Amino acid sequence: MTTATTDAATREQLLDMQRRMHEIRFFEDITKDWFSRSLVRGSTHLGQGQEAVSVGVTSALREGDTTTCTYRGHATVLAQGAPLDRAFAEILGKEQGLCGGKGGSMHLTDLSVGALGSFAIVGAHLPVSTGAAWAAQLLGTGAVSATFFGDGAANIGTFHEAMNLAGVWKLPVLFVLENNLYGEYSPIATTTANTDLRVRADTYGMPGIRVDGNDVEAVLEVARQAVERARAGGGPTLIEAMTYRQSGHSRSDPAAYRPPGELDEWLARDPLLVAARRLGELGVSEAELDAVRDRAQETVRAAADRALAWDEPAADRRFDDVWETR
Amino acid sequence: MTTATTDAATREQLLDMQRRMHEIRFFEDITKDWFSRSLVRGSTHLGQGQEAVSVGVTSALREGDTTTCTYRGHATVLAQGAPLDRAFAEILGKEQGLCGGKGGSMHLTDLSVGALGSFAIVGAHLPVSTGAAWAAQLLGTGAVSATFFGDGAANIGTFHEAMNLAGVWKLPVLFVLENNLYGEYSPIATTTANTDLRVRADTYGMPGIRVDGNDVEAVLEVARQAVERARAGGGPTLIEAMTYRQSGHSRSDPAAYRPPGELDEWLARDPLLVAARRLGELGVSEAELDAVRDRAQETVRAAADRALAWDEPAADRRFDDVWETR
Amino acid sequence: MSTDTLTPGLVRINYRKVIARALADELATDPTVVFLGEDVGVAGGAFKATEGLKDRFGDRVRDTPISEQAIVGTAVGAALMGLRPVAEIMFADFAGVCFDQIVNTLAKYRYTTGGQAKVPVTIRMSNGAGSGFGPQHSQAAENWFLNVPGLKIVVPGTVEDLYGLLRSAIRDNDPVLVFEHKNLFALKGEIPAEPDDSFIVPIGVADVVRAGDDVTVVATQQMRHRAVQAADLLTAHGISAEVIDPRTLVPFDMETVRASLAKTSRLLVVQEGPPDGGWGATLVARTAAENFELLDAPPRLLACDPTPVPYSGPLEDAWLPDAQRIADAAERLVDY
Amino acid sequence: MSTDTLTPGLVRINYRKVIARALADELATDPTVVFLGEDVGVAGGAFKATEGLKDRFGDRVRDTPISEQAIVGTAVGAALMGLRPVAEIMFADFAGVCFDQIVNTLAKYRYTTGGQAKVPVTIRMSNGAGSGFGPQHSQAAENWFLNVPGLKIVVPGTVEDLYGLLRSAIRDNDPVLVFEHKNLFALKGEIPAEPDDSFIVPIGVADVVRAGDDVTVVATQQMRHRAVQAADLLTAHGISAEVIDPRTLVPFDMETVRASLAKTSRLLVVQEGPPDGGWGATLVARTAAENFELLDAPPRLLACDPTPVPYSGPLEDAWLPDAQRIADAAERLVDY
Ligand SMILES: Cc1ncc(C[n+]2csc(CCOP(=O)(O)OP(=O)(O)O)c2C)c(N)n1
Ligand SMILES: Cc1ncc(C[n+]2csc(CCOP(=O)(O)OP(=O)(O)O)c2C)c(N)n1
Ligand SMILES: [Mg+2]
Ligand SMILES: [Mg+2]
Repeated sequence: MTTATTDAATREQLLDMQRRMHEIRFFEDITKDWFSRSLVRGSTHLGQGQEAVSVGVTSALREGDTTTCTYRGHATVLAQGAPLDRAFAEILGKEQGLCGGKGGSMHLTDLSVGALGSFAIVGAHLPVSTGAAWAAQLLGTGAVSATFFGDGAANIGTFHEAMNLAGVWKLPVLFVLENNLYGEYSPIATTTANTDLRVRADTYGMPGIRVDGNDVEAVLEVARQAVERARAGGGPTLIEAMTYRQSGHSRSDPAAYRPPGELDEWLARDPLLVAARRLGELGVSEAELDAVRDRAQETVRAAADRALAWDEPAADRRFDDVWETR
Repeated sequence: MTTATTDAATREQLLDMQRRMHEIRFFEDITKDWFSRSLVRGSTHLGQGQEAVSVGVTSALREGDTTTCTYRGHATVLAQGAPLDRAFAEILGKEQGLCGGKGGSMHLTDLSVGALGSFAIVGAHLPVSTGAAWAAQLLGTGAVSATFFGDGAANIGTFHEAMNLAGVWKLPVLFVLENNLYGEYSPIATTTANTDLRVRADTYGMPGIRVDGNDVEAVLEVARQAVERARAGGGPTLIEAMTYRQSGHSRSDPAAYRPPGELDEWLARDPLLVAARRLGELGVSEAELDAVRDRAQETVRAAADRALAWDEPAADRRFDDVWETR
Repeated sequence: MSTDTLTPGLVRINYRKVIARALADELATDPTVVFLGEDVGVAGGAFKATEGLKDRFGDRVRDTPISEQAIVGTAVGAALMGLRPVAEIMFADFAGVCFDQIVNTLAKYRYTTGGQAKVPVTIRMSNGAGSGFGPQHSQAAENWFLNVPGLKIVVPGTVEDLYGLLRSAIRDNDPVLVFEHKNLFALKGEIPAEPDDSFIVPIGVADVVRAGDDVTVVATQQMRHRAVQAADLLTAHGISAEVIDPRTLVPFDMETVRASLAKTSRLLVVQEGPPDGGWGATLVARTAAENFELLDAPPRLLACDPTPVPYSGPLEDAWLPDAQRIADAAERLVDY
Repeated sequence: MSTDTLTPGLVRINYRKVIARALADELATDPTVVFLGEDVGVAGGAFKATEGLKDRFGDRVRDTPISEQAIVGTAVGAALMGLRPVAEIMFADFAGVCFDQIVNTLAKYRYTTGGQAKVPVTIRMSNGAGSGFGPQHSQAAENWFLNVPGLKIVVPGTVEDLYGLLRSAIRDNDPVLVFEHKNLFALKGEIPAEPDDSFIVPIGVADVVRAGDDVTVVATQQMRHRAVQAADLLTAHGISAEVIDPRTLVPFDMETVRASLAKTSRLLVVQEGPPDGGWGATLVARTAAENFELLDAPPRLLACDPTPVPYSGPLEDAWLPDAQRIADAAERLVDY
């Protein structure tokens, strides 16, 4: 594991990352509540416990850089800068939702901030980020693409194809593997021949780095290095962030398959706690930390309230946006 | 490169393998001639120069073992024991063809000898061999599946999925990568991030062995080890056989993209020459070797003549074999 | 559909749970049946539709990596060696990922090999809209496979049909795609308490769900139930609708439809999914060509809108034809 | 089709070679156009249909690994960033391998994001039977995509249409699938010697290839040419057939067909590929529903047999409707 260095993030930056992690956590608390009360149909996939990966990586990005992510994508899309209220509204299927209510929880997208999309088909987004990176390379924009996916996704064909293509074309991509130890319910060792996923990077001619995915500073640091490499034309990097999904796979999953004690161990390493401890070392007081948290909660609640007040789309909006011209 | 040992094949076995390589070579000479004279429609893909891979690997198999291969599959299907005349007849689209003329050159199949199929979609057959191996594992037959594919196919999704599945289920599969340095026309380095394909085996938890694919004894030896491992429950092996496609990709390709001298170097290492030299060392006379070759030519010519004499299918045979019942 | 008082020898079970029963009955009957898919074993399936099978049948039930191409290809290979694999593709939308394996490998194997290969593979997939799963988890993907000879396609709309057709599919020597509509998961029905072959439903036979004289309404799965509701609405207007559930799309039971049209002379096909290229258009076209002289009104397809499936409730609800729209369309045909 | 004497300002070129011309003209016109695919660059394409582009346009033309999913996905990602990618899938049959990327990613991107995303991707694929390529290299795969809103689908049947529609496709802001029929590769036609926008063919506009009064024959690509031959045969029987080439399948130019039926009252659709789930059945169904009162005979679909494409010459020849069968079917409609 790479360890975080003091240089890697200033106190301010870490405080800011802590704020964003709190916002994402509260965002998903409310989402969870809505789903458990059947205020919303369909399914949702919470990433609580994994916030440091998205917040750390996107903190290494600059304007013009892009992300793609999965159905478990609230964190990435929010970390990349999508507005809380319109993200909530999308989950609620509201007209003001990021996607006008057409996509829902699994498809949060905000092109205006470079959040190119959340994908409900495992692995489908990896080549999309490859393509965004190809455009950056051709146009010489210096932009970098980060694509977030799970340990289970590492076994699907698109992973292989996108990694190889990015490797041979030396594309500016960060492949961010959020290794949370499980596919839906299957522990990684039952589905993956060699569970040391980082070594796969070798076969695609790129560096593979494993990092503590619950330590936002550590994630930021490896992401910065990968971004620098990518911008300099050095090609892609595989970042394997070790982390843990604190809830079940989706709304209906109690996660009974987890060995006893596992969750507790990881809760003790909750990214919010890790960052708080570090901030304490850097001289930030408990009171200051509480204030950050409370402000985040406030912000998120207000956003949720706005979203709840917005209208559902008129039924005939369903005909829009299929084709631009027809 | 693994070197061949004297123990690896008896003189008789090597002579027999040489005979089969000759037959395959002559088979493709005639096929090439038919296509160049437009006696046959569509396309064909010759594997001349690569015969030692199929002959070596199938010589390590026993009854009940199976193969799958590509559109460039004449060698594998014949080496596995399909009759020459009915293989010719299939290419000619005759009623007596292995597939009744429905498949053609790219689909030679003879289930009766365990040649499960030739596939025209790159990579599509790898999981089929995985499945045959799964059946063997479940039924406890001890059977082994060998699947032949190219260096280019190593970049497609099914390769990844099949290798990982075979690795994690410890299936008795030989993944035989015929590395002939090119996809259709693209040199491997232009399409493949890390051209050391053997190392991919690591990521799938299986051994990866590189072998001189033009040395039939060497191929037999590594195949035997892999087969033994597989039968004993040790799981799959990736065999990377380094070889060379002496003709172009398909009937219409003059292969102008090859650097000067490359073909000549490989012709000097033609598998028939390599085996002949070795047989000479083992005391087989020139005259004996010529006789093997001439008999092979005779056999193949007679088979071609039989095939040419057979009838084309009646047009309404096209309705058969879609469903068993309907 | 079933009544509230339980018939002796039968058990009441829902559409989701009957899946495990059908699978168990076939696994128990035929030792060559095997079952593979993502999280189908230890976890009992993403919808908990296959609970208990791993415990009972051990190695014959296998959890796979997230590798749909490998899942289908592995099923094909195992079938060639004498097994009868059932593969689960969790959502039918994911058939896109393994479309090549289904269409180019599985469907054509028998033909390409001139009849050498028998490939008794069953692929189970959950299809359909109405539950708020959004554009990539709600498709009526059965419409993707109609132009691909070599497959059989079944679309059970009741518990009894799902039980009986899934068992038929597994016994069939041809590849069969079984679409399980996830918006019917809670639907109840009755099946025998003990395995009983007389409850097997043959592939290729339609069900006349409700007899009628004025208009023939053909619909599957959730549309079948809405068609029955529409028939109730129509009764109030003095219109007698015959509702036919084909249950199998390939091969299609044209004879039952023809017999109905001989009475009604009017055809309304209600199809989930966009209109073009679906089984509804195919049925209308076949009817127009083969039974033109029976028709007193234009044969009509009522499908969903030509858009992806929207997520938001009001949009998705409007996208799916409801009983009122079905009744209106039928009434217009009768008034033609 | 073109004459033997060359019109001034035009060049004579075949269907295969016009592909590079159309691509070159768009690459030259618009610096955001890029082109990727297997062996399309240095080698000039598997069919030598893209020769010279790599030399002329350098990095904007890229050879890819054999990774169709990555090819399509990469095109989508590049499109999101402002490029206009053209992706080649060598044989349309291989669309099976990247079906998910086309159907679930590309087709739905705009919709799923509520109109945020514009995805001007063109996918070129060679389709069709008649050249002895066997079951996995001969399919009319355009029929796989009809039930997928969000795509446009063009099926040019002449050199001029291929040139004009391919250029339109690249300029279009929606995803367009362009099917190039490989059995037409040798067909000759005339296009402008210099790029000329007046030769661009709009998407969604049918072509009345031959005017007639007695029966409307709708056909694309090689079937269009056979339909014209059939029209010649019919003339000898005193039957005047109108031949319409829709050229675009989605969106479909119903208006041109309707106008023709207003004259002829008889519809014959000739479609390559198996009958079910294809554009032919869709057109027959739409016609039956929308133009029932115009019809004096059952609208008829003449398709290939419901089987995969067989390899052997006599089988494949019989599988594809020829001019005689088309003429016979048209005559039966006129005699109805
Ligand atoms: C192609 C495809 N197959 C299966 C699924 C169903 N599915 C959704 S999430 C998931 C598990 C993914 O695991 P992982 O990649 O580790 O990501 P995580 O959910 O743990 O974040 C599966 C199998 C899907 N959405 N797409
Ligand atoms: C999915 C798919 N993509 C592309 C092709 C076209 N194609 C046929 S052979 C070939 C090259 C394969 O190269 P390799 O795997 O090295 O095998 P080789 O032909 O050298 O034996 C390609 C691209 C195909 N048949 N299937
Ligand atoms: Mg995971
Ligand atoms: Mg090769």
